[in-house]
Amino acid sequence: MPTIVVDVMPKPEILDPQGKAIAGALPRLGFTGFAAVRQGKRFELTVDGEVTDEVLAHAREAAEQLLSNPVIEDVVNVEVLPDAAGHPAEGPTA
Amino acid sequence: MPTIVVDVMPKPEILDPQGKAIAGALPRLGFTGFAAVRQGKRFELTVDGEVTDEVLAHAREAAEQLLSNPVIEDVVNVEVLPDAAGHPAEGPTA
Amino acid sequence: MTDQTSRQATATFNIDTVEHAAQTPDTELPWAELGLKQNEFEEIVRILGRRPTAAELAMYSVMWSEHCSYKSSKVHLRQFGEKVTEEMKKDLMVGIGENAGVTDLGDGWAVTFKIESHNSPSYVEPFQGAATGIGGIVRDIISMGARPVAVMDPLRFGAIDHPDTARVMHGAVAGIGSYGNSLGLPNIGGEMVFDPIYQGNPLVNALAVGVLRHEDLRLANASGVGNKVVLFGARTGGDGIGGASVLASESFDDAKPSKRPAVQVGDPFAEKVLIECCLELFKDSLVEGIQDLGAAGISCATSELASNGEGGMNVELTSVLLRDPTLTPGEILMSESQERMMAVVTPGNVEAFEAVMAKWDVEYSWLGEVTDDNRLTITWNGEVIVDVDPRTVAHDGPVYDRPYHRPSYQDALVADTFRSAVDAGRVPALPGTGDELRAAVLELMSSPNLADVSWVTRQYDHFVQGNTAMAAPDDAGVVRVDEETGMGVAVSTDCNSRYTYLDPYAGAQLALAESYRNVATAGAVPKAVSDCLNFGSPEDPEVMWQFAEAIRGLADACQQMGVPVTGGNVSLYNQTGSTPIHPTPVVATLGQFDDVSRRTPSGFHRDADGQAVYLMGVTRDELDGSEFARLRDHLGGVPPQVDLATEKLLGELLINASRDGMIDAAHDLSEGGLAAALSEMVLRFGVGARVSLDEVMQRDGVDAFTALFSESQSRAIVAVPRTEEVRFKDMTTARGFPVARIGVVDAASGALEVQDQFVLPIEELRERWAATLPEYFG
Amino acid sequence: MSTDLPLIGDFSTAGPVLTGARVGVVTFPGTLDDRDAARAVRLAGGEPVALWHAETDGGAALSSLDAVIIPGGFSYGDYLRAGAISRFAPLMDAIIAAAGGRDGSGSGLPVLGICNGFQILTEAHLLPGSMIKNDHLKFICRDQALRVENNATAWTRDFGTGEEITVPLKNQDGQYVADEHTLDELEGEGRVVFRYVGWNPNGSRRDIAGISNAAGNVVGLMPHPEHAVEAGFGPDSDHGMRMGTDGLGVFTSVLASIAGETK
Ligand SMILES: Nc1ncnc2c1ncn2[C@@H]1O[C@H](COP(=O)(O)OP(=O)(O)O)[C@@H](O)[C@H]1O
Ligand SMILES: [Mg+2]
Repeated sequence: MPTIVVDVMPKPEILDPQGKAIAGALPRLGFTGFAAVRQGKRFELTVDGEVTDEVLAHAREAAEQLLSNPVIEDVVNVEVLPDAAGHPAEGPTA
Repeated sequence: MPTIVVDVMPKPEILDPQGKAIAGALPRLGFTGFAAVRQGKRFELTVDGEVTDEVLAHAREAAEQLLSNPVIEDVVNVEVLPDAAGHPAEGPTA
Repeated sequence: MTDQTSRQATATFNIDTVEHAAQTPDTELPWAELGLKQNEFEEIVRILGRRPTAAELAMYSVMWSEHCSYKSSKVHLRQFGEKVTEEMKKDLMVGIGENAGVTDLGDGWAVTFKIESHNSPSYVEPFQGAATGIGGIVRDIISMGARPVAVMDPLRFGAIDHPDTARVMHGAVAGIGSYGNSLGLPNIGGEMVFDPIYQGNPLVNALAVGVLRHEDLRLANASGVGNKVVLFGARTGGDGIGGASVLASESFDDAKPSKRPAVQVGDPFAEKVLIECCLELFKDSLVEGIQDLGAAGISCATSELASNGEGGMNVELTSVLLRDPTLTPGEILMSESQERMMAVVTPGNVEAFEAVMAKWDVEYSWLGEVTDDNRLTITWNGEVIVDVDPRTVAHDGPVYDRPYHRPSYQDALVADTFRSAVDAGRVPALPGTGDELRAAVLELMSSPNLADVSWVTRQYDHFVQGNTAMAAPDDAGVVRVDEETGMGVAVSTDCNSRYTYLDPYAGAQLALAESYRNVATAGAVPKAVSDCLNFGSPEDPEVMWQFAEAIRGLADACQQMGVPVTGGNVSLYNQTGSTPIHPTPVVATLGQFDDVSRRTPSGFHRDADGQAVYLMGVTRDELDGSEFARLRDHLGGVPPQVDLATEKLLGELLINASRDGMIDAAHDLSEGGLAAALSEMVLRFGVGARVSLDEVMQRDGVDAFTALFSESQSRAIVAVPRTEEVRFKDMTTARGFPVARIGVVDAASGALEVQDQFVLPIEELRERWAATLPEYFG
Repeated sequence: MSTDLPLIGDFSTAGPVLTGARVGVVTFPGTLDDRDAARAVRLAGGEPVALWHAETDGGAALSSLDAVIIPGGFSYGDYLRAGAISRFAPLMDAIIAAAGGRDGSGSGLPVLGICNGFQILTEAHLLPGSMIKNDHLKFICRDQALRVENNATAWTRDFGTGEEITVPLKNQDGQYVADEHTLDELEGEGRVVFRYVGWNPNGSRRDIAGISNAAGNVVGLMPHPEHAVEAGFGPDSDHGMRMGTDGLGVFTSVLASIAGETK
């Protein structure tokens, strides 16, 4: 089944404590060269059928209304996952 | 500054309580047509300088070692974010 | 981590220096947009003898705001300092005016506690708003030199079935839990009220308690010329500045300003680290003065530290570590970024201070030093952008004695008593038969304000630190302070805003009475009070009347009860359109135990099987403003009678009974009266009781309905072991306090039985009681 | 004073050290229950010793200790994943080595991970499986009934196998997951040490509350025995409000194990 990916990131001006903690840990593990880290969310929506424009529009709406909190987050990406890259969900969920 | 994106998803065989809750909420909000939802993480690493192969390799390593837990998660994607799409961190973090 | 004093940013600004301001007196300044009134702006010009610089304007505007200056409330709040006796001051180590009051507990121990509001941020973004509310109050506690040991969260939301209530409820509870749990602070209590009046103005109040050794007490003052001023913790971002760059005069040369955050995001981990790192600083005596950064950020911290000290202060603002390099100097001064502290350190301690920062991996930067010129001078790359007398910023703000008058609707409201509404048929006939009373008890206990709140409290850690001797659902939160002796404290927060609406003077006194009673019922001796005054707009004379009356009532009551107000917070403008919330003066009373193992549980335990159940106090026909009246959508009349002398006596009896082992359970009567109290006592451990109302009905001249649902004050139920009954009766008789033996604890019955009326199996009661919150919130 | 853990109501105020056993208690930034764990050690008769996560000579620090506890809390805020950042602390390498390595076959220093400590041990792969968010997605704090499934570990020998105990549980990411093969292996080898009874509070596979390594010296559990060691401050019990002390057995067990070994 096709998958739509929705990417949500904390707004740039908002503090991201998680990203900050990771950025602090990286150099301790020897990973230098990264100036900052931000942690967001990636959602994979399994589509029941074909990905029509309507379905994609639906996903965009869901991204704005449910998957992100517009006060502190931005939806940075909504796209159909190329088939091969599919990382299918475990199974249908009610 | 260039940004490397790392995407991490729960392994398909691992139950994803957050994805499940979202999948349950979608139809209640009128979003039908999605068979399942999985929630993963998206990291944006701001690179201090150019993205050389070495830096990318470093990011991949960090993704495997720190940003994901192989018991429950897969790193599904590590890539350089095209410049325009940049969603940069607000400022330097020590 | 190294000291990073060099500014990371490359952005440059048109810096409005003091010199420039003096030369350009006619520059237009956006004082109105910053919330200043014309007279206030003129006062600033008068104080400075010139127009303020942009940075000065930023400082005065935030520090002279209602929130920071208490300009509308000051004239009334004074009563808390004036209506005090010598006795009340005896254990008061630090009173109103510092970050939080400090009360002596003896043996070198002291306790500090304070309650604050985070109402409007919690409506906009409930999770982060409530979370940062906890963060803010905890920093006040740390800045006194104390280790925070507990938090509480009095909450008020809109109607339980309103579509927006779940959003606020889920977010606020999760936010409080997330932040408090991550800090390792047991949540030992709070309040949960649903009322449509709070629909657009939920109240999220937060209380924190801290303990300290006397020698660790720290105050917010900058003293010692040449001592260094340091800012540590999180970096400064654009938080709390508002959507736009309000300081038009500070325009950018090169870059567009980045957006300013609409809400603040808390970082509880950063704050936990701050707590430990501050405690280490205190232990090693590495700071002279310390101040948390909350409202008004660096403006507040620098001006308060400087004006409380004996000299002045000089600060280089480019030294501030930034999260957002586009911030202008004025914005840096106004930023309310969380998890920051400012301290004053002697030059000799600089190295040791830095070592503590390094150990905890906390960022810091040295901003300047204490001077002897009585001025607060702030420079930007060496150029003076602020040169003020710090007192004029921090303490000598505007003061308004706003007009007030009794609301036009008040007479009609008071005349509309519950009984008159029943008589007129506006409220359906009251329950009379046993079956009707039984149904009414179930209805009461499943109503949103009396239903089981474990949906909320299960999301809070109440075990961490290992000192929690009592928490929800008991009458007060109790934490041990001294592990050697068992000495500890109890705290309860209360307010019935329906009472306060009917009569703000009496209502505020009843709020104190209830929290005092809760603490005493737990067995602790009440010692100190903190209050959070949540009201509508002070510019509405009717609200101002409520405010003035409530403070007068509370101050009078504190004096009569002998407990000083040690600190608190005022939250005004809580209204939707022109509709203010009910006046909600939340009162927190703190009491002390010699040994917390003496605390009295609020329910019947199996061990209490067969013990006698006594009702202490007198029941009158007092249903106005009651929970039962709420069930019938009625609000009018006058609140229950206030009798503080009786209240105090009841407290003494409960404390003595607990200390001398005369009682094994005690629960105060408040919302929902005897019906609610008995129900809660059997629900607590699932152990039943058999009671009869006869003696109370005869003695007090009330019917069974009134006996069960009246909310007369100064009452409590206790369980007395048979062997202690004589002593208990002797004690109450000697003090002339009316008690009635209403029944016995009956573990085998598994029910609450009110003889001649009904039998209510505990499981049936529990099912209804526990179902309400999950039904609405999942 | 045996430790320099901070301040106020200090657990380390002298108590009778009955056994002479020294038990290290690790503090990471964001650790919350370190003072509680130390108090539990002291009440059980041992001597708690504070261990700082950044300790660079962990080997030396551990060499004078008889056991180690990694307590609960939100180390590094539980940001990223619970325990994910902490497991890279310098001290963790030393603990893994002292515990007998990751394969868990050779016996070594007794190590107990409680809650966040358990999460750290799984992140460090000293114990199999992992923890994900509670199935109901909320933080939960409650008195939790557990069954001791195996009393042959270093941390459970004072219990009977099959004994039911009640200790507080409090977590956000407490759902234990592992693949079926691993779960079968754990069951088969008796390495399921504690199981939830009555109600599974977080959706853990097979009601698992705690597990051990193969040798039984390393144990991780989600609930908090250190919060049930002192009458008056624990879970409610038959003996009254907050009177439960069932957790003490975990700490007396390890002291007994240590005494047994040195005999
Ligand atoms: N309602 C009140 N009752 C008593 N004291 C109050 C009240 N409101 C504010 N205060 C006191 O006024 C002082 C300043 O309050 P506030 O600005 O909230 O402190 P902070 O800056 O530490 O947050 C504090 O000492 C506070 O306790
Ligand atoms: Mg303060």
